[in-house]
Amino acid sequence: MPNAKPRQPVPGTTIFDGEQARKGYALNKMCYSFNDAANRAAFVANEDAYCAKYGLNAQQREAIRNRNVLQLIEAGGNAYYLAKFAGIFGLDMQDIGAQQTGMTKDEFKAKLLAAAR
Amino acid sequence: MPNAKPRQPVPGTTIFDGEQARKGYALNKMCYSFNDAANRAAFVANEDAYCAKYGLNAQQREAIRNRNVLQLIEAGGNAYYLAKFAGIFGLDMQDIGAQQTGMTKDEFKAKLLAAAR
Amino acid sequence: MARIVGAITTSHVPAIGGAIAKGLQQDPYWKPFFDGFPPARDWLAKVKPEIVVMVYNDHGLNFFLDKMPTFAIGAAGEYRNADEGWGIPTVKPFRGDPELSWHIIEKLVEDEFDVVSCQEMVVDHAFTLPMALCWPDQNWPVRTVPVVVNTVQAPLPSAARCYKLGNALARAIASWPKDERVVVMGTGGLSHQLDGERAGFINKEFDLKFMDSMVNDPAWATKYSTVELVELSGTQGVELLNWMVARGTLPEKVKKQHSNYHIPISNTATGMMVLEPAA
Amino acid sequence: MARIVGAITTSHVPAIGGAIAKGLQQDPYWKPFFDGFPPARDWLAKVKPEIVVMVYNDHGLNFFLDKMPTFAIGAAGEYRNADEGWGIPTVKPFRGDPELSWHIIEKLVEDEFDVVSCQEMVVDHAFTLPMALCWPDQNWPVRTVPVVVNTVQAPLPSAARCYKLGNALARAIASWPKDERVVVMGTGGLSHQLDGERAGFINKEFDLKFMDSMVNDPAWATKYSTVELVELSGTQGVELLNWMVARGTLPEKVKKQHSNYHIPISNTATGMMVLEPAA
Ligand SMILES: [Fe+3]
Ligand SMILES: [Fe+3]
Repeated sequence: MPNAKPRQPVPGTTIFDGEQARKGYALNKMCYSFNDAANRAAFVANEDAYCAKYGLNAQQREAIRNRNVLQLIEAGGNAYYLAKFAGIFGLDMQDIGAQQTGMTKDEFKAKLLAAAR
Repeated sequence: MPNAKPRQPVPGTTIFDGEQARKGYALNKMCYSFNDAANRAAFVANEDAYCAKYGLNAQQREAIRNRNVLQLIEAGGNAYYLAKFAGIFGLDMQDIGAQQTGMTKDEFKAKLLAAAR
Repeated sequence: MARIVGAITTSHVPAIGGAIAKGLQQDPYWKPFFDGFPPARDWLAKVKPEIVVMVYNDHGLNFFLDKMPTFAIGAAGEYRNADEGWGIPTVKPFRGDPELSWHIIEKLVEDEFDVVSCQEMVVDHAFTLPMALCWPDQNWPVRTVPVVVNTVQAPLPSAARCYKLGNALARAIASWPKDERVVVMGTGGLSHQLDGERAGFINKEFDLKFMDSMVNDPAWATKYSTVELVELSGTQGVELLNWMVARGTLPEKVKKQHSNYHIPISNTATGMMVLEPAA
Repeated sequence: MARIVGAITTSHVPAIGGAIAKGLQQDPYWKPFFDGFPPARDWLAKVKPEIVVMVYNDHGLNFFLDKMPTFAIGAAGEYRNADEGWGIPTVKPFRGDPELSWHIIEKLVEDEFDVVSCQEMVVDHAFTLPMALCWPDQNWPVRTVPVVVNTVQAPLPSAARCYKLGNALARAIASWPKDERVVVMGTGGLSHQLDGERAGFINKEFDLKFMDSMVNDPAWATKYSTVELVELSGTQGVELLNWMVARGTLPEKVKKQHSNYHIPISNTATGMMVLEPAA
């Protein structure tokens, strides 16, 4: 029974596999475009038009509107591409971590420090 | 003596290896752009400007000017990309073959037919 | 369990596209080539594949030398043809099968094939012409999975590696849980050379031996290095690596349903074969 | 004959670039991390490499999901850094060594590694930061060969395959006729996870065991699948695959010249090691 393995066996974790990659292609392609400063500016100038240009679906559009990382992952986003979206708002990885875990940034930092013990 | 093997052991043949690929990168990149009809038109409209945009060296520029396939190969061109350059002038593979072998097209066709015997 | 019902191998010369567009199938120059295909179509009508795994080489349409894969697998929902620079008429898009593509990619990587996954891909004449030869109405009745092999930029994968890729593809397809029929196509060759003073090189003796090996001694060509294959079959004849992959998807014993060989179309010795697993 | 004089493995968190730009090396938050590098610089001053083979993963700068390689090798004359989306200051271009790159590509393909050759390539923080940590004046005294490993899009190459790639790289480098000294770097990890409810996951016990295995049991991590490695080290901790490649370029017996481990920088447990072939 090789298919008895769950596709996503790690709790709290979405491994970015083919299924996620298919779901998130448009979203990740948009985020990939944010490597270029001119594209980041175009997004900021007209978010709706920019999302429409990349053909985001309603779920992706909503997750982008909410700047909500868990929703973005649910919609197929990949952490490495999403990081470029977060960069537009000057969010660092600890802001992102706090948001996803429902902590304050200080709580999240404390959690990281605790791992050192 | 692993390096005693000649790099190009087949007579009358330039295998497109790393050395050729390095030599011909700009030339092949230009030819790759000819996949797009607008780029073919831009080349026809101003050949000098188009070659300059892709940074062709003097040898490559001269070979393009001469529409000379052996010179283009010598300058690092790859057959698959050069075919797109030949397409601009409506040349088919038998025209190309005749040019490279110093035959008329009819002689070249006769040579191909002879291989069937 | 998906099942490979057979393989079709064929040459893929761009000029064939022009001949199809102009309706030259019965023209004396073209007839000996096109006449190879009605038996393949009869066979396809009998085996009714749902899926074609298309093994071919890109000719500088989807890949350039900035990122040149050894092996690439398409994983898109649709594949479009595009202008390759000569104004060959483009054809209708091809349906993909992303689920099967990803299954194949997963199995190949597990099997230590270091493939490139392509979620977006345009396909050139090496993909479209064999489809048009098999289904002349161009209403493609199958879903497709493109498998692209580097025959453009040395170092090329060896014939042995290509044959093993075929073996691994067969394992991947056999483990696909859907009960579907798969035809593998391998396109390109046979002997021809477009470039250099040796342009126009054709080697009938080698081609016939190679086609015979497809039936009777499938690993025969693996004894040659890719440089030796260029010497024997020409700089573009080495596209026969795609045939090696397709042949590798079949068991050692096969039954030849049909074959055809004709010299020349354009600068090329054309060959085609229809092979089935032996019962 | 070229000779691998050792390997440096290190984490490559983007925030390090910001800290360098702001001169925070002595800041209490950053000091425990930056203090790992002076011994590596002393070692480099002693072994004087002419070449760095940089094994890393691209974070969506040079590669996108349209053409996602398992393994890619740079073959350019120069590699430039570029804006990754966050305004990390870019650094001076890096010199390539196309002759050595092509030699490596040829040997790897001969060894049945199906690599992508890249004649044009931008390099991201996973390449630039380790260089900046080793040569803070950013006057790069070496030529470079980038080796890119997919840690982004499953299926990832297994730890076993990555280790074997390292072995094959070592054979390729050993057969390079020039008498040059090569340092292999492997960047990324150690345990961290940026995404999901498990964001902030760190596994000190695993990291220390993994660093120990680099010295005493180099194939240890090959017993884990990539999904198990994600479970043990986080979705980005799996970047330790790059360490496996680097370690695979060294003989079984090595001497540890130096190591450092610190939690956390940004969300990451950072590790670094300097390893030499045992005499
Ligand atoms: Fe071809
Ligand atoms: Fe990273």
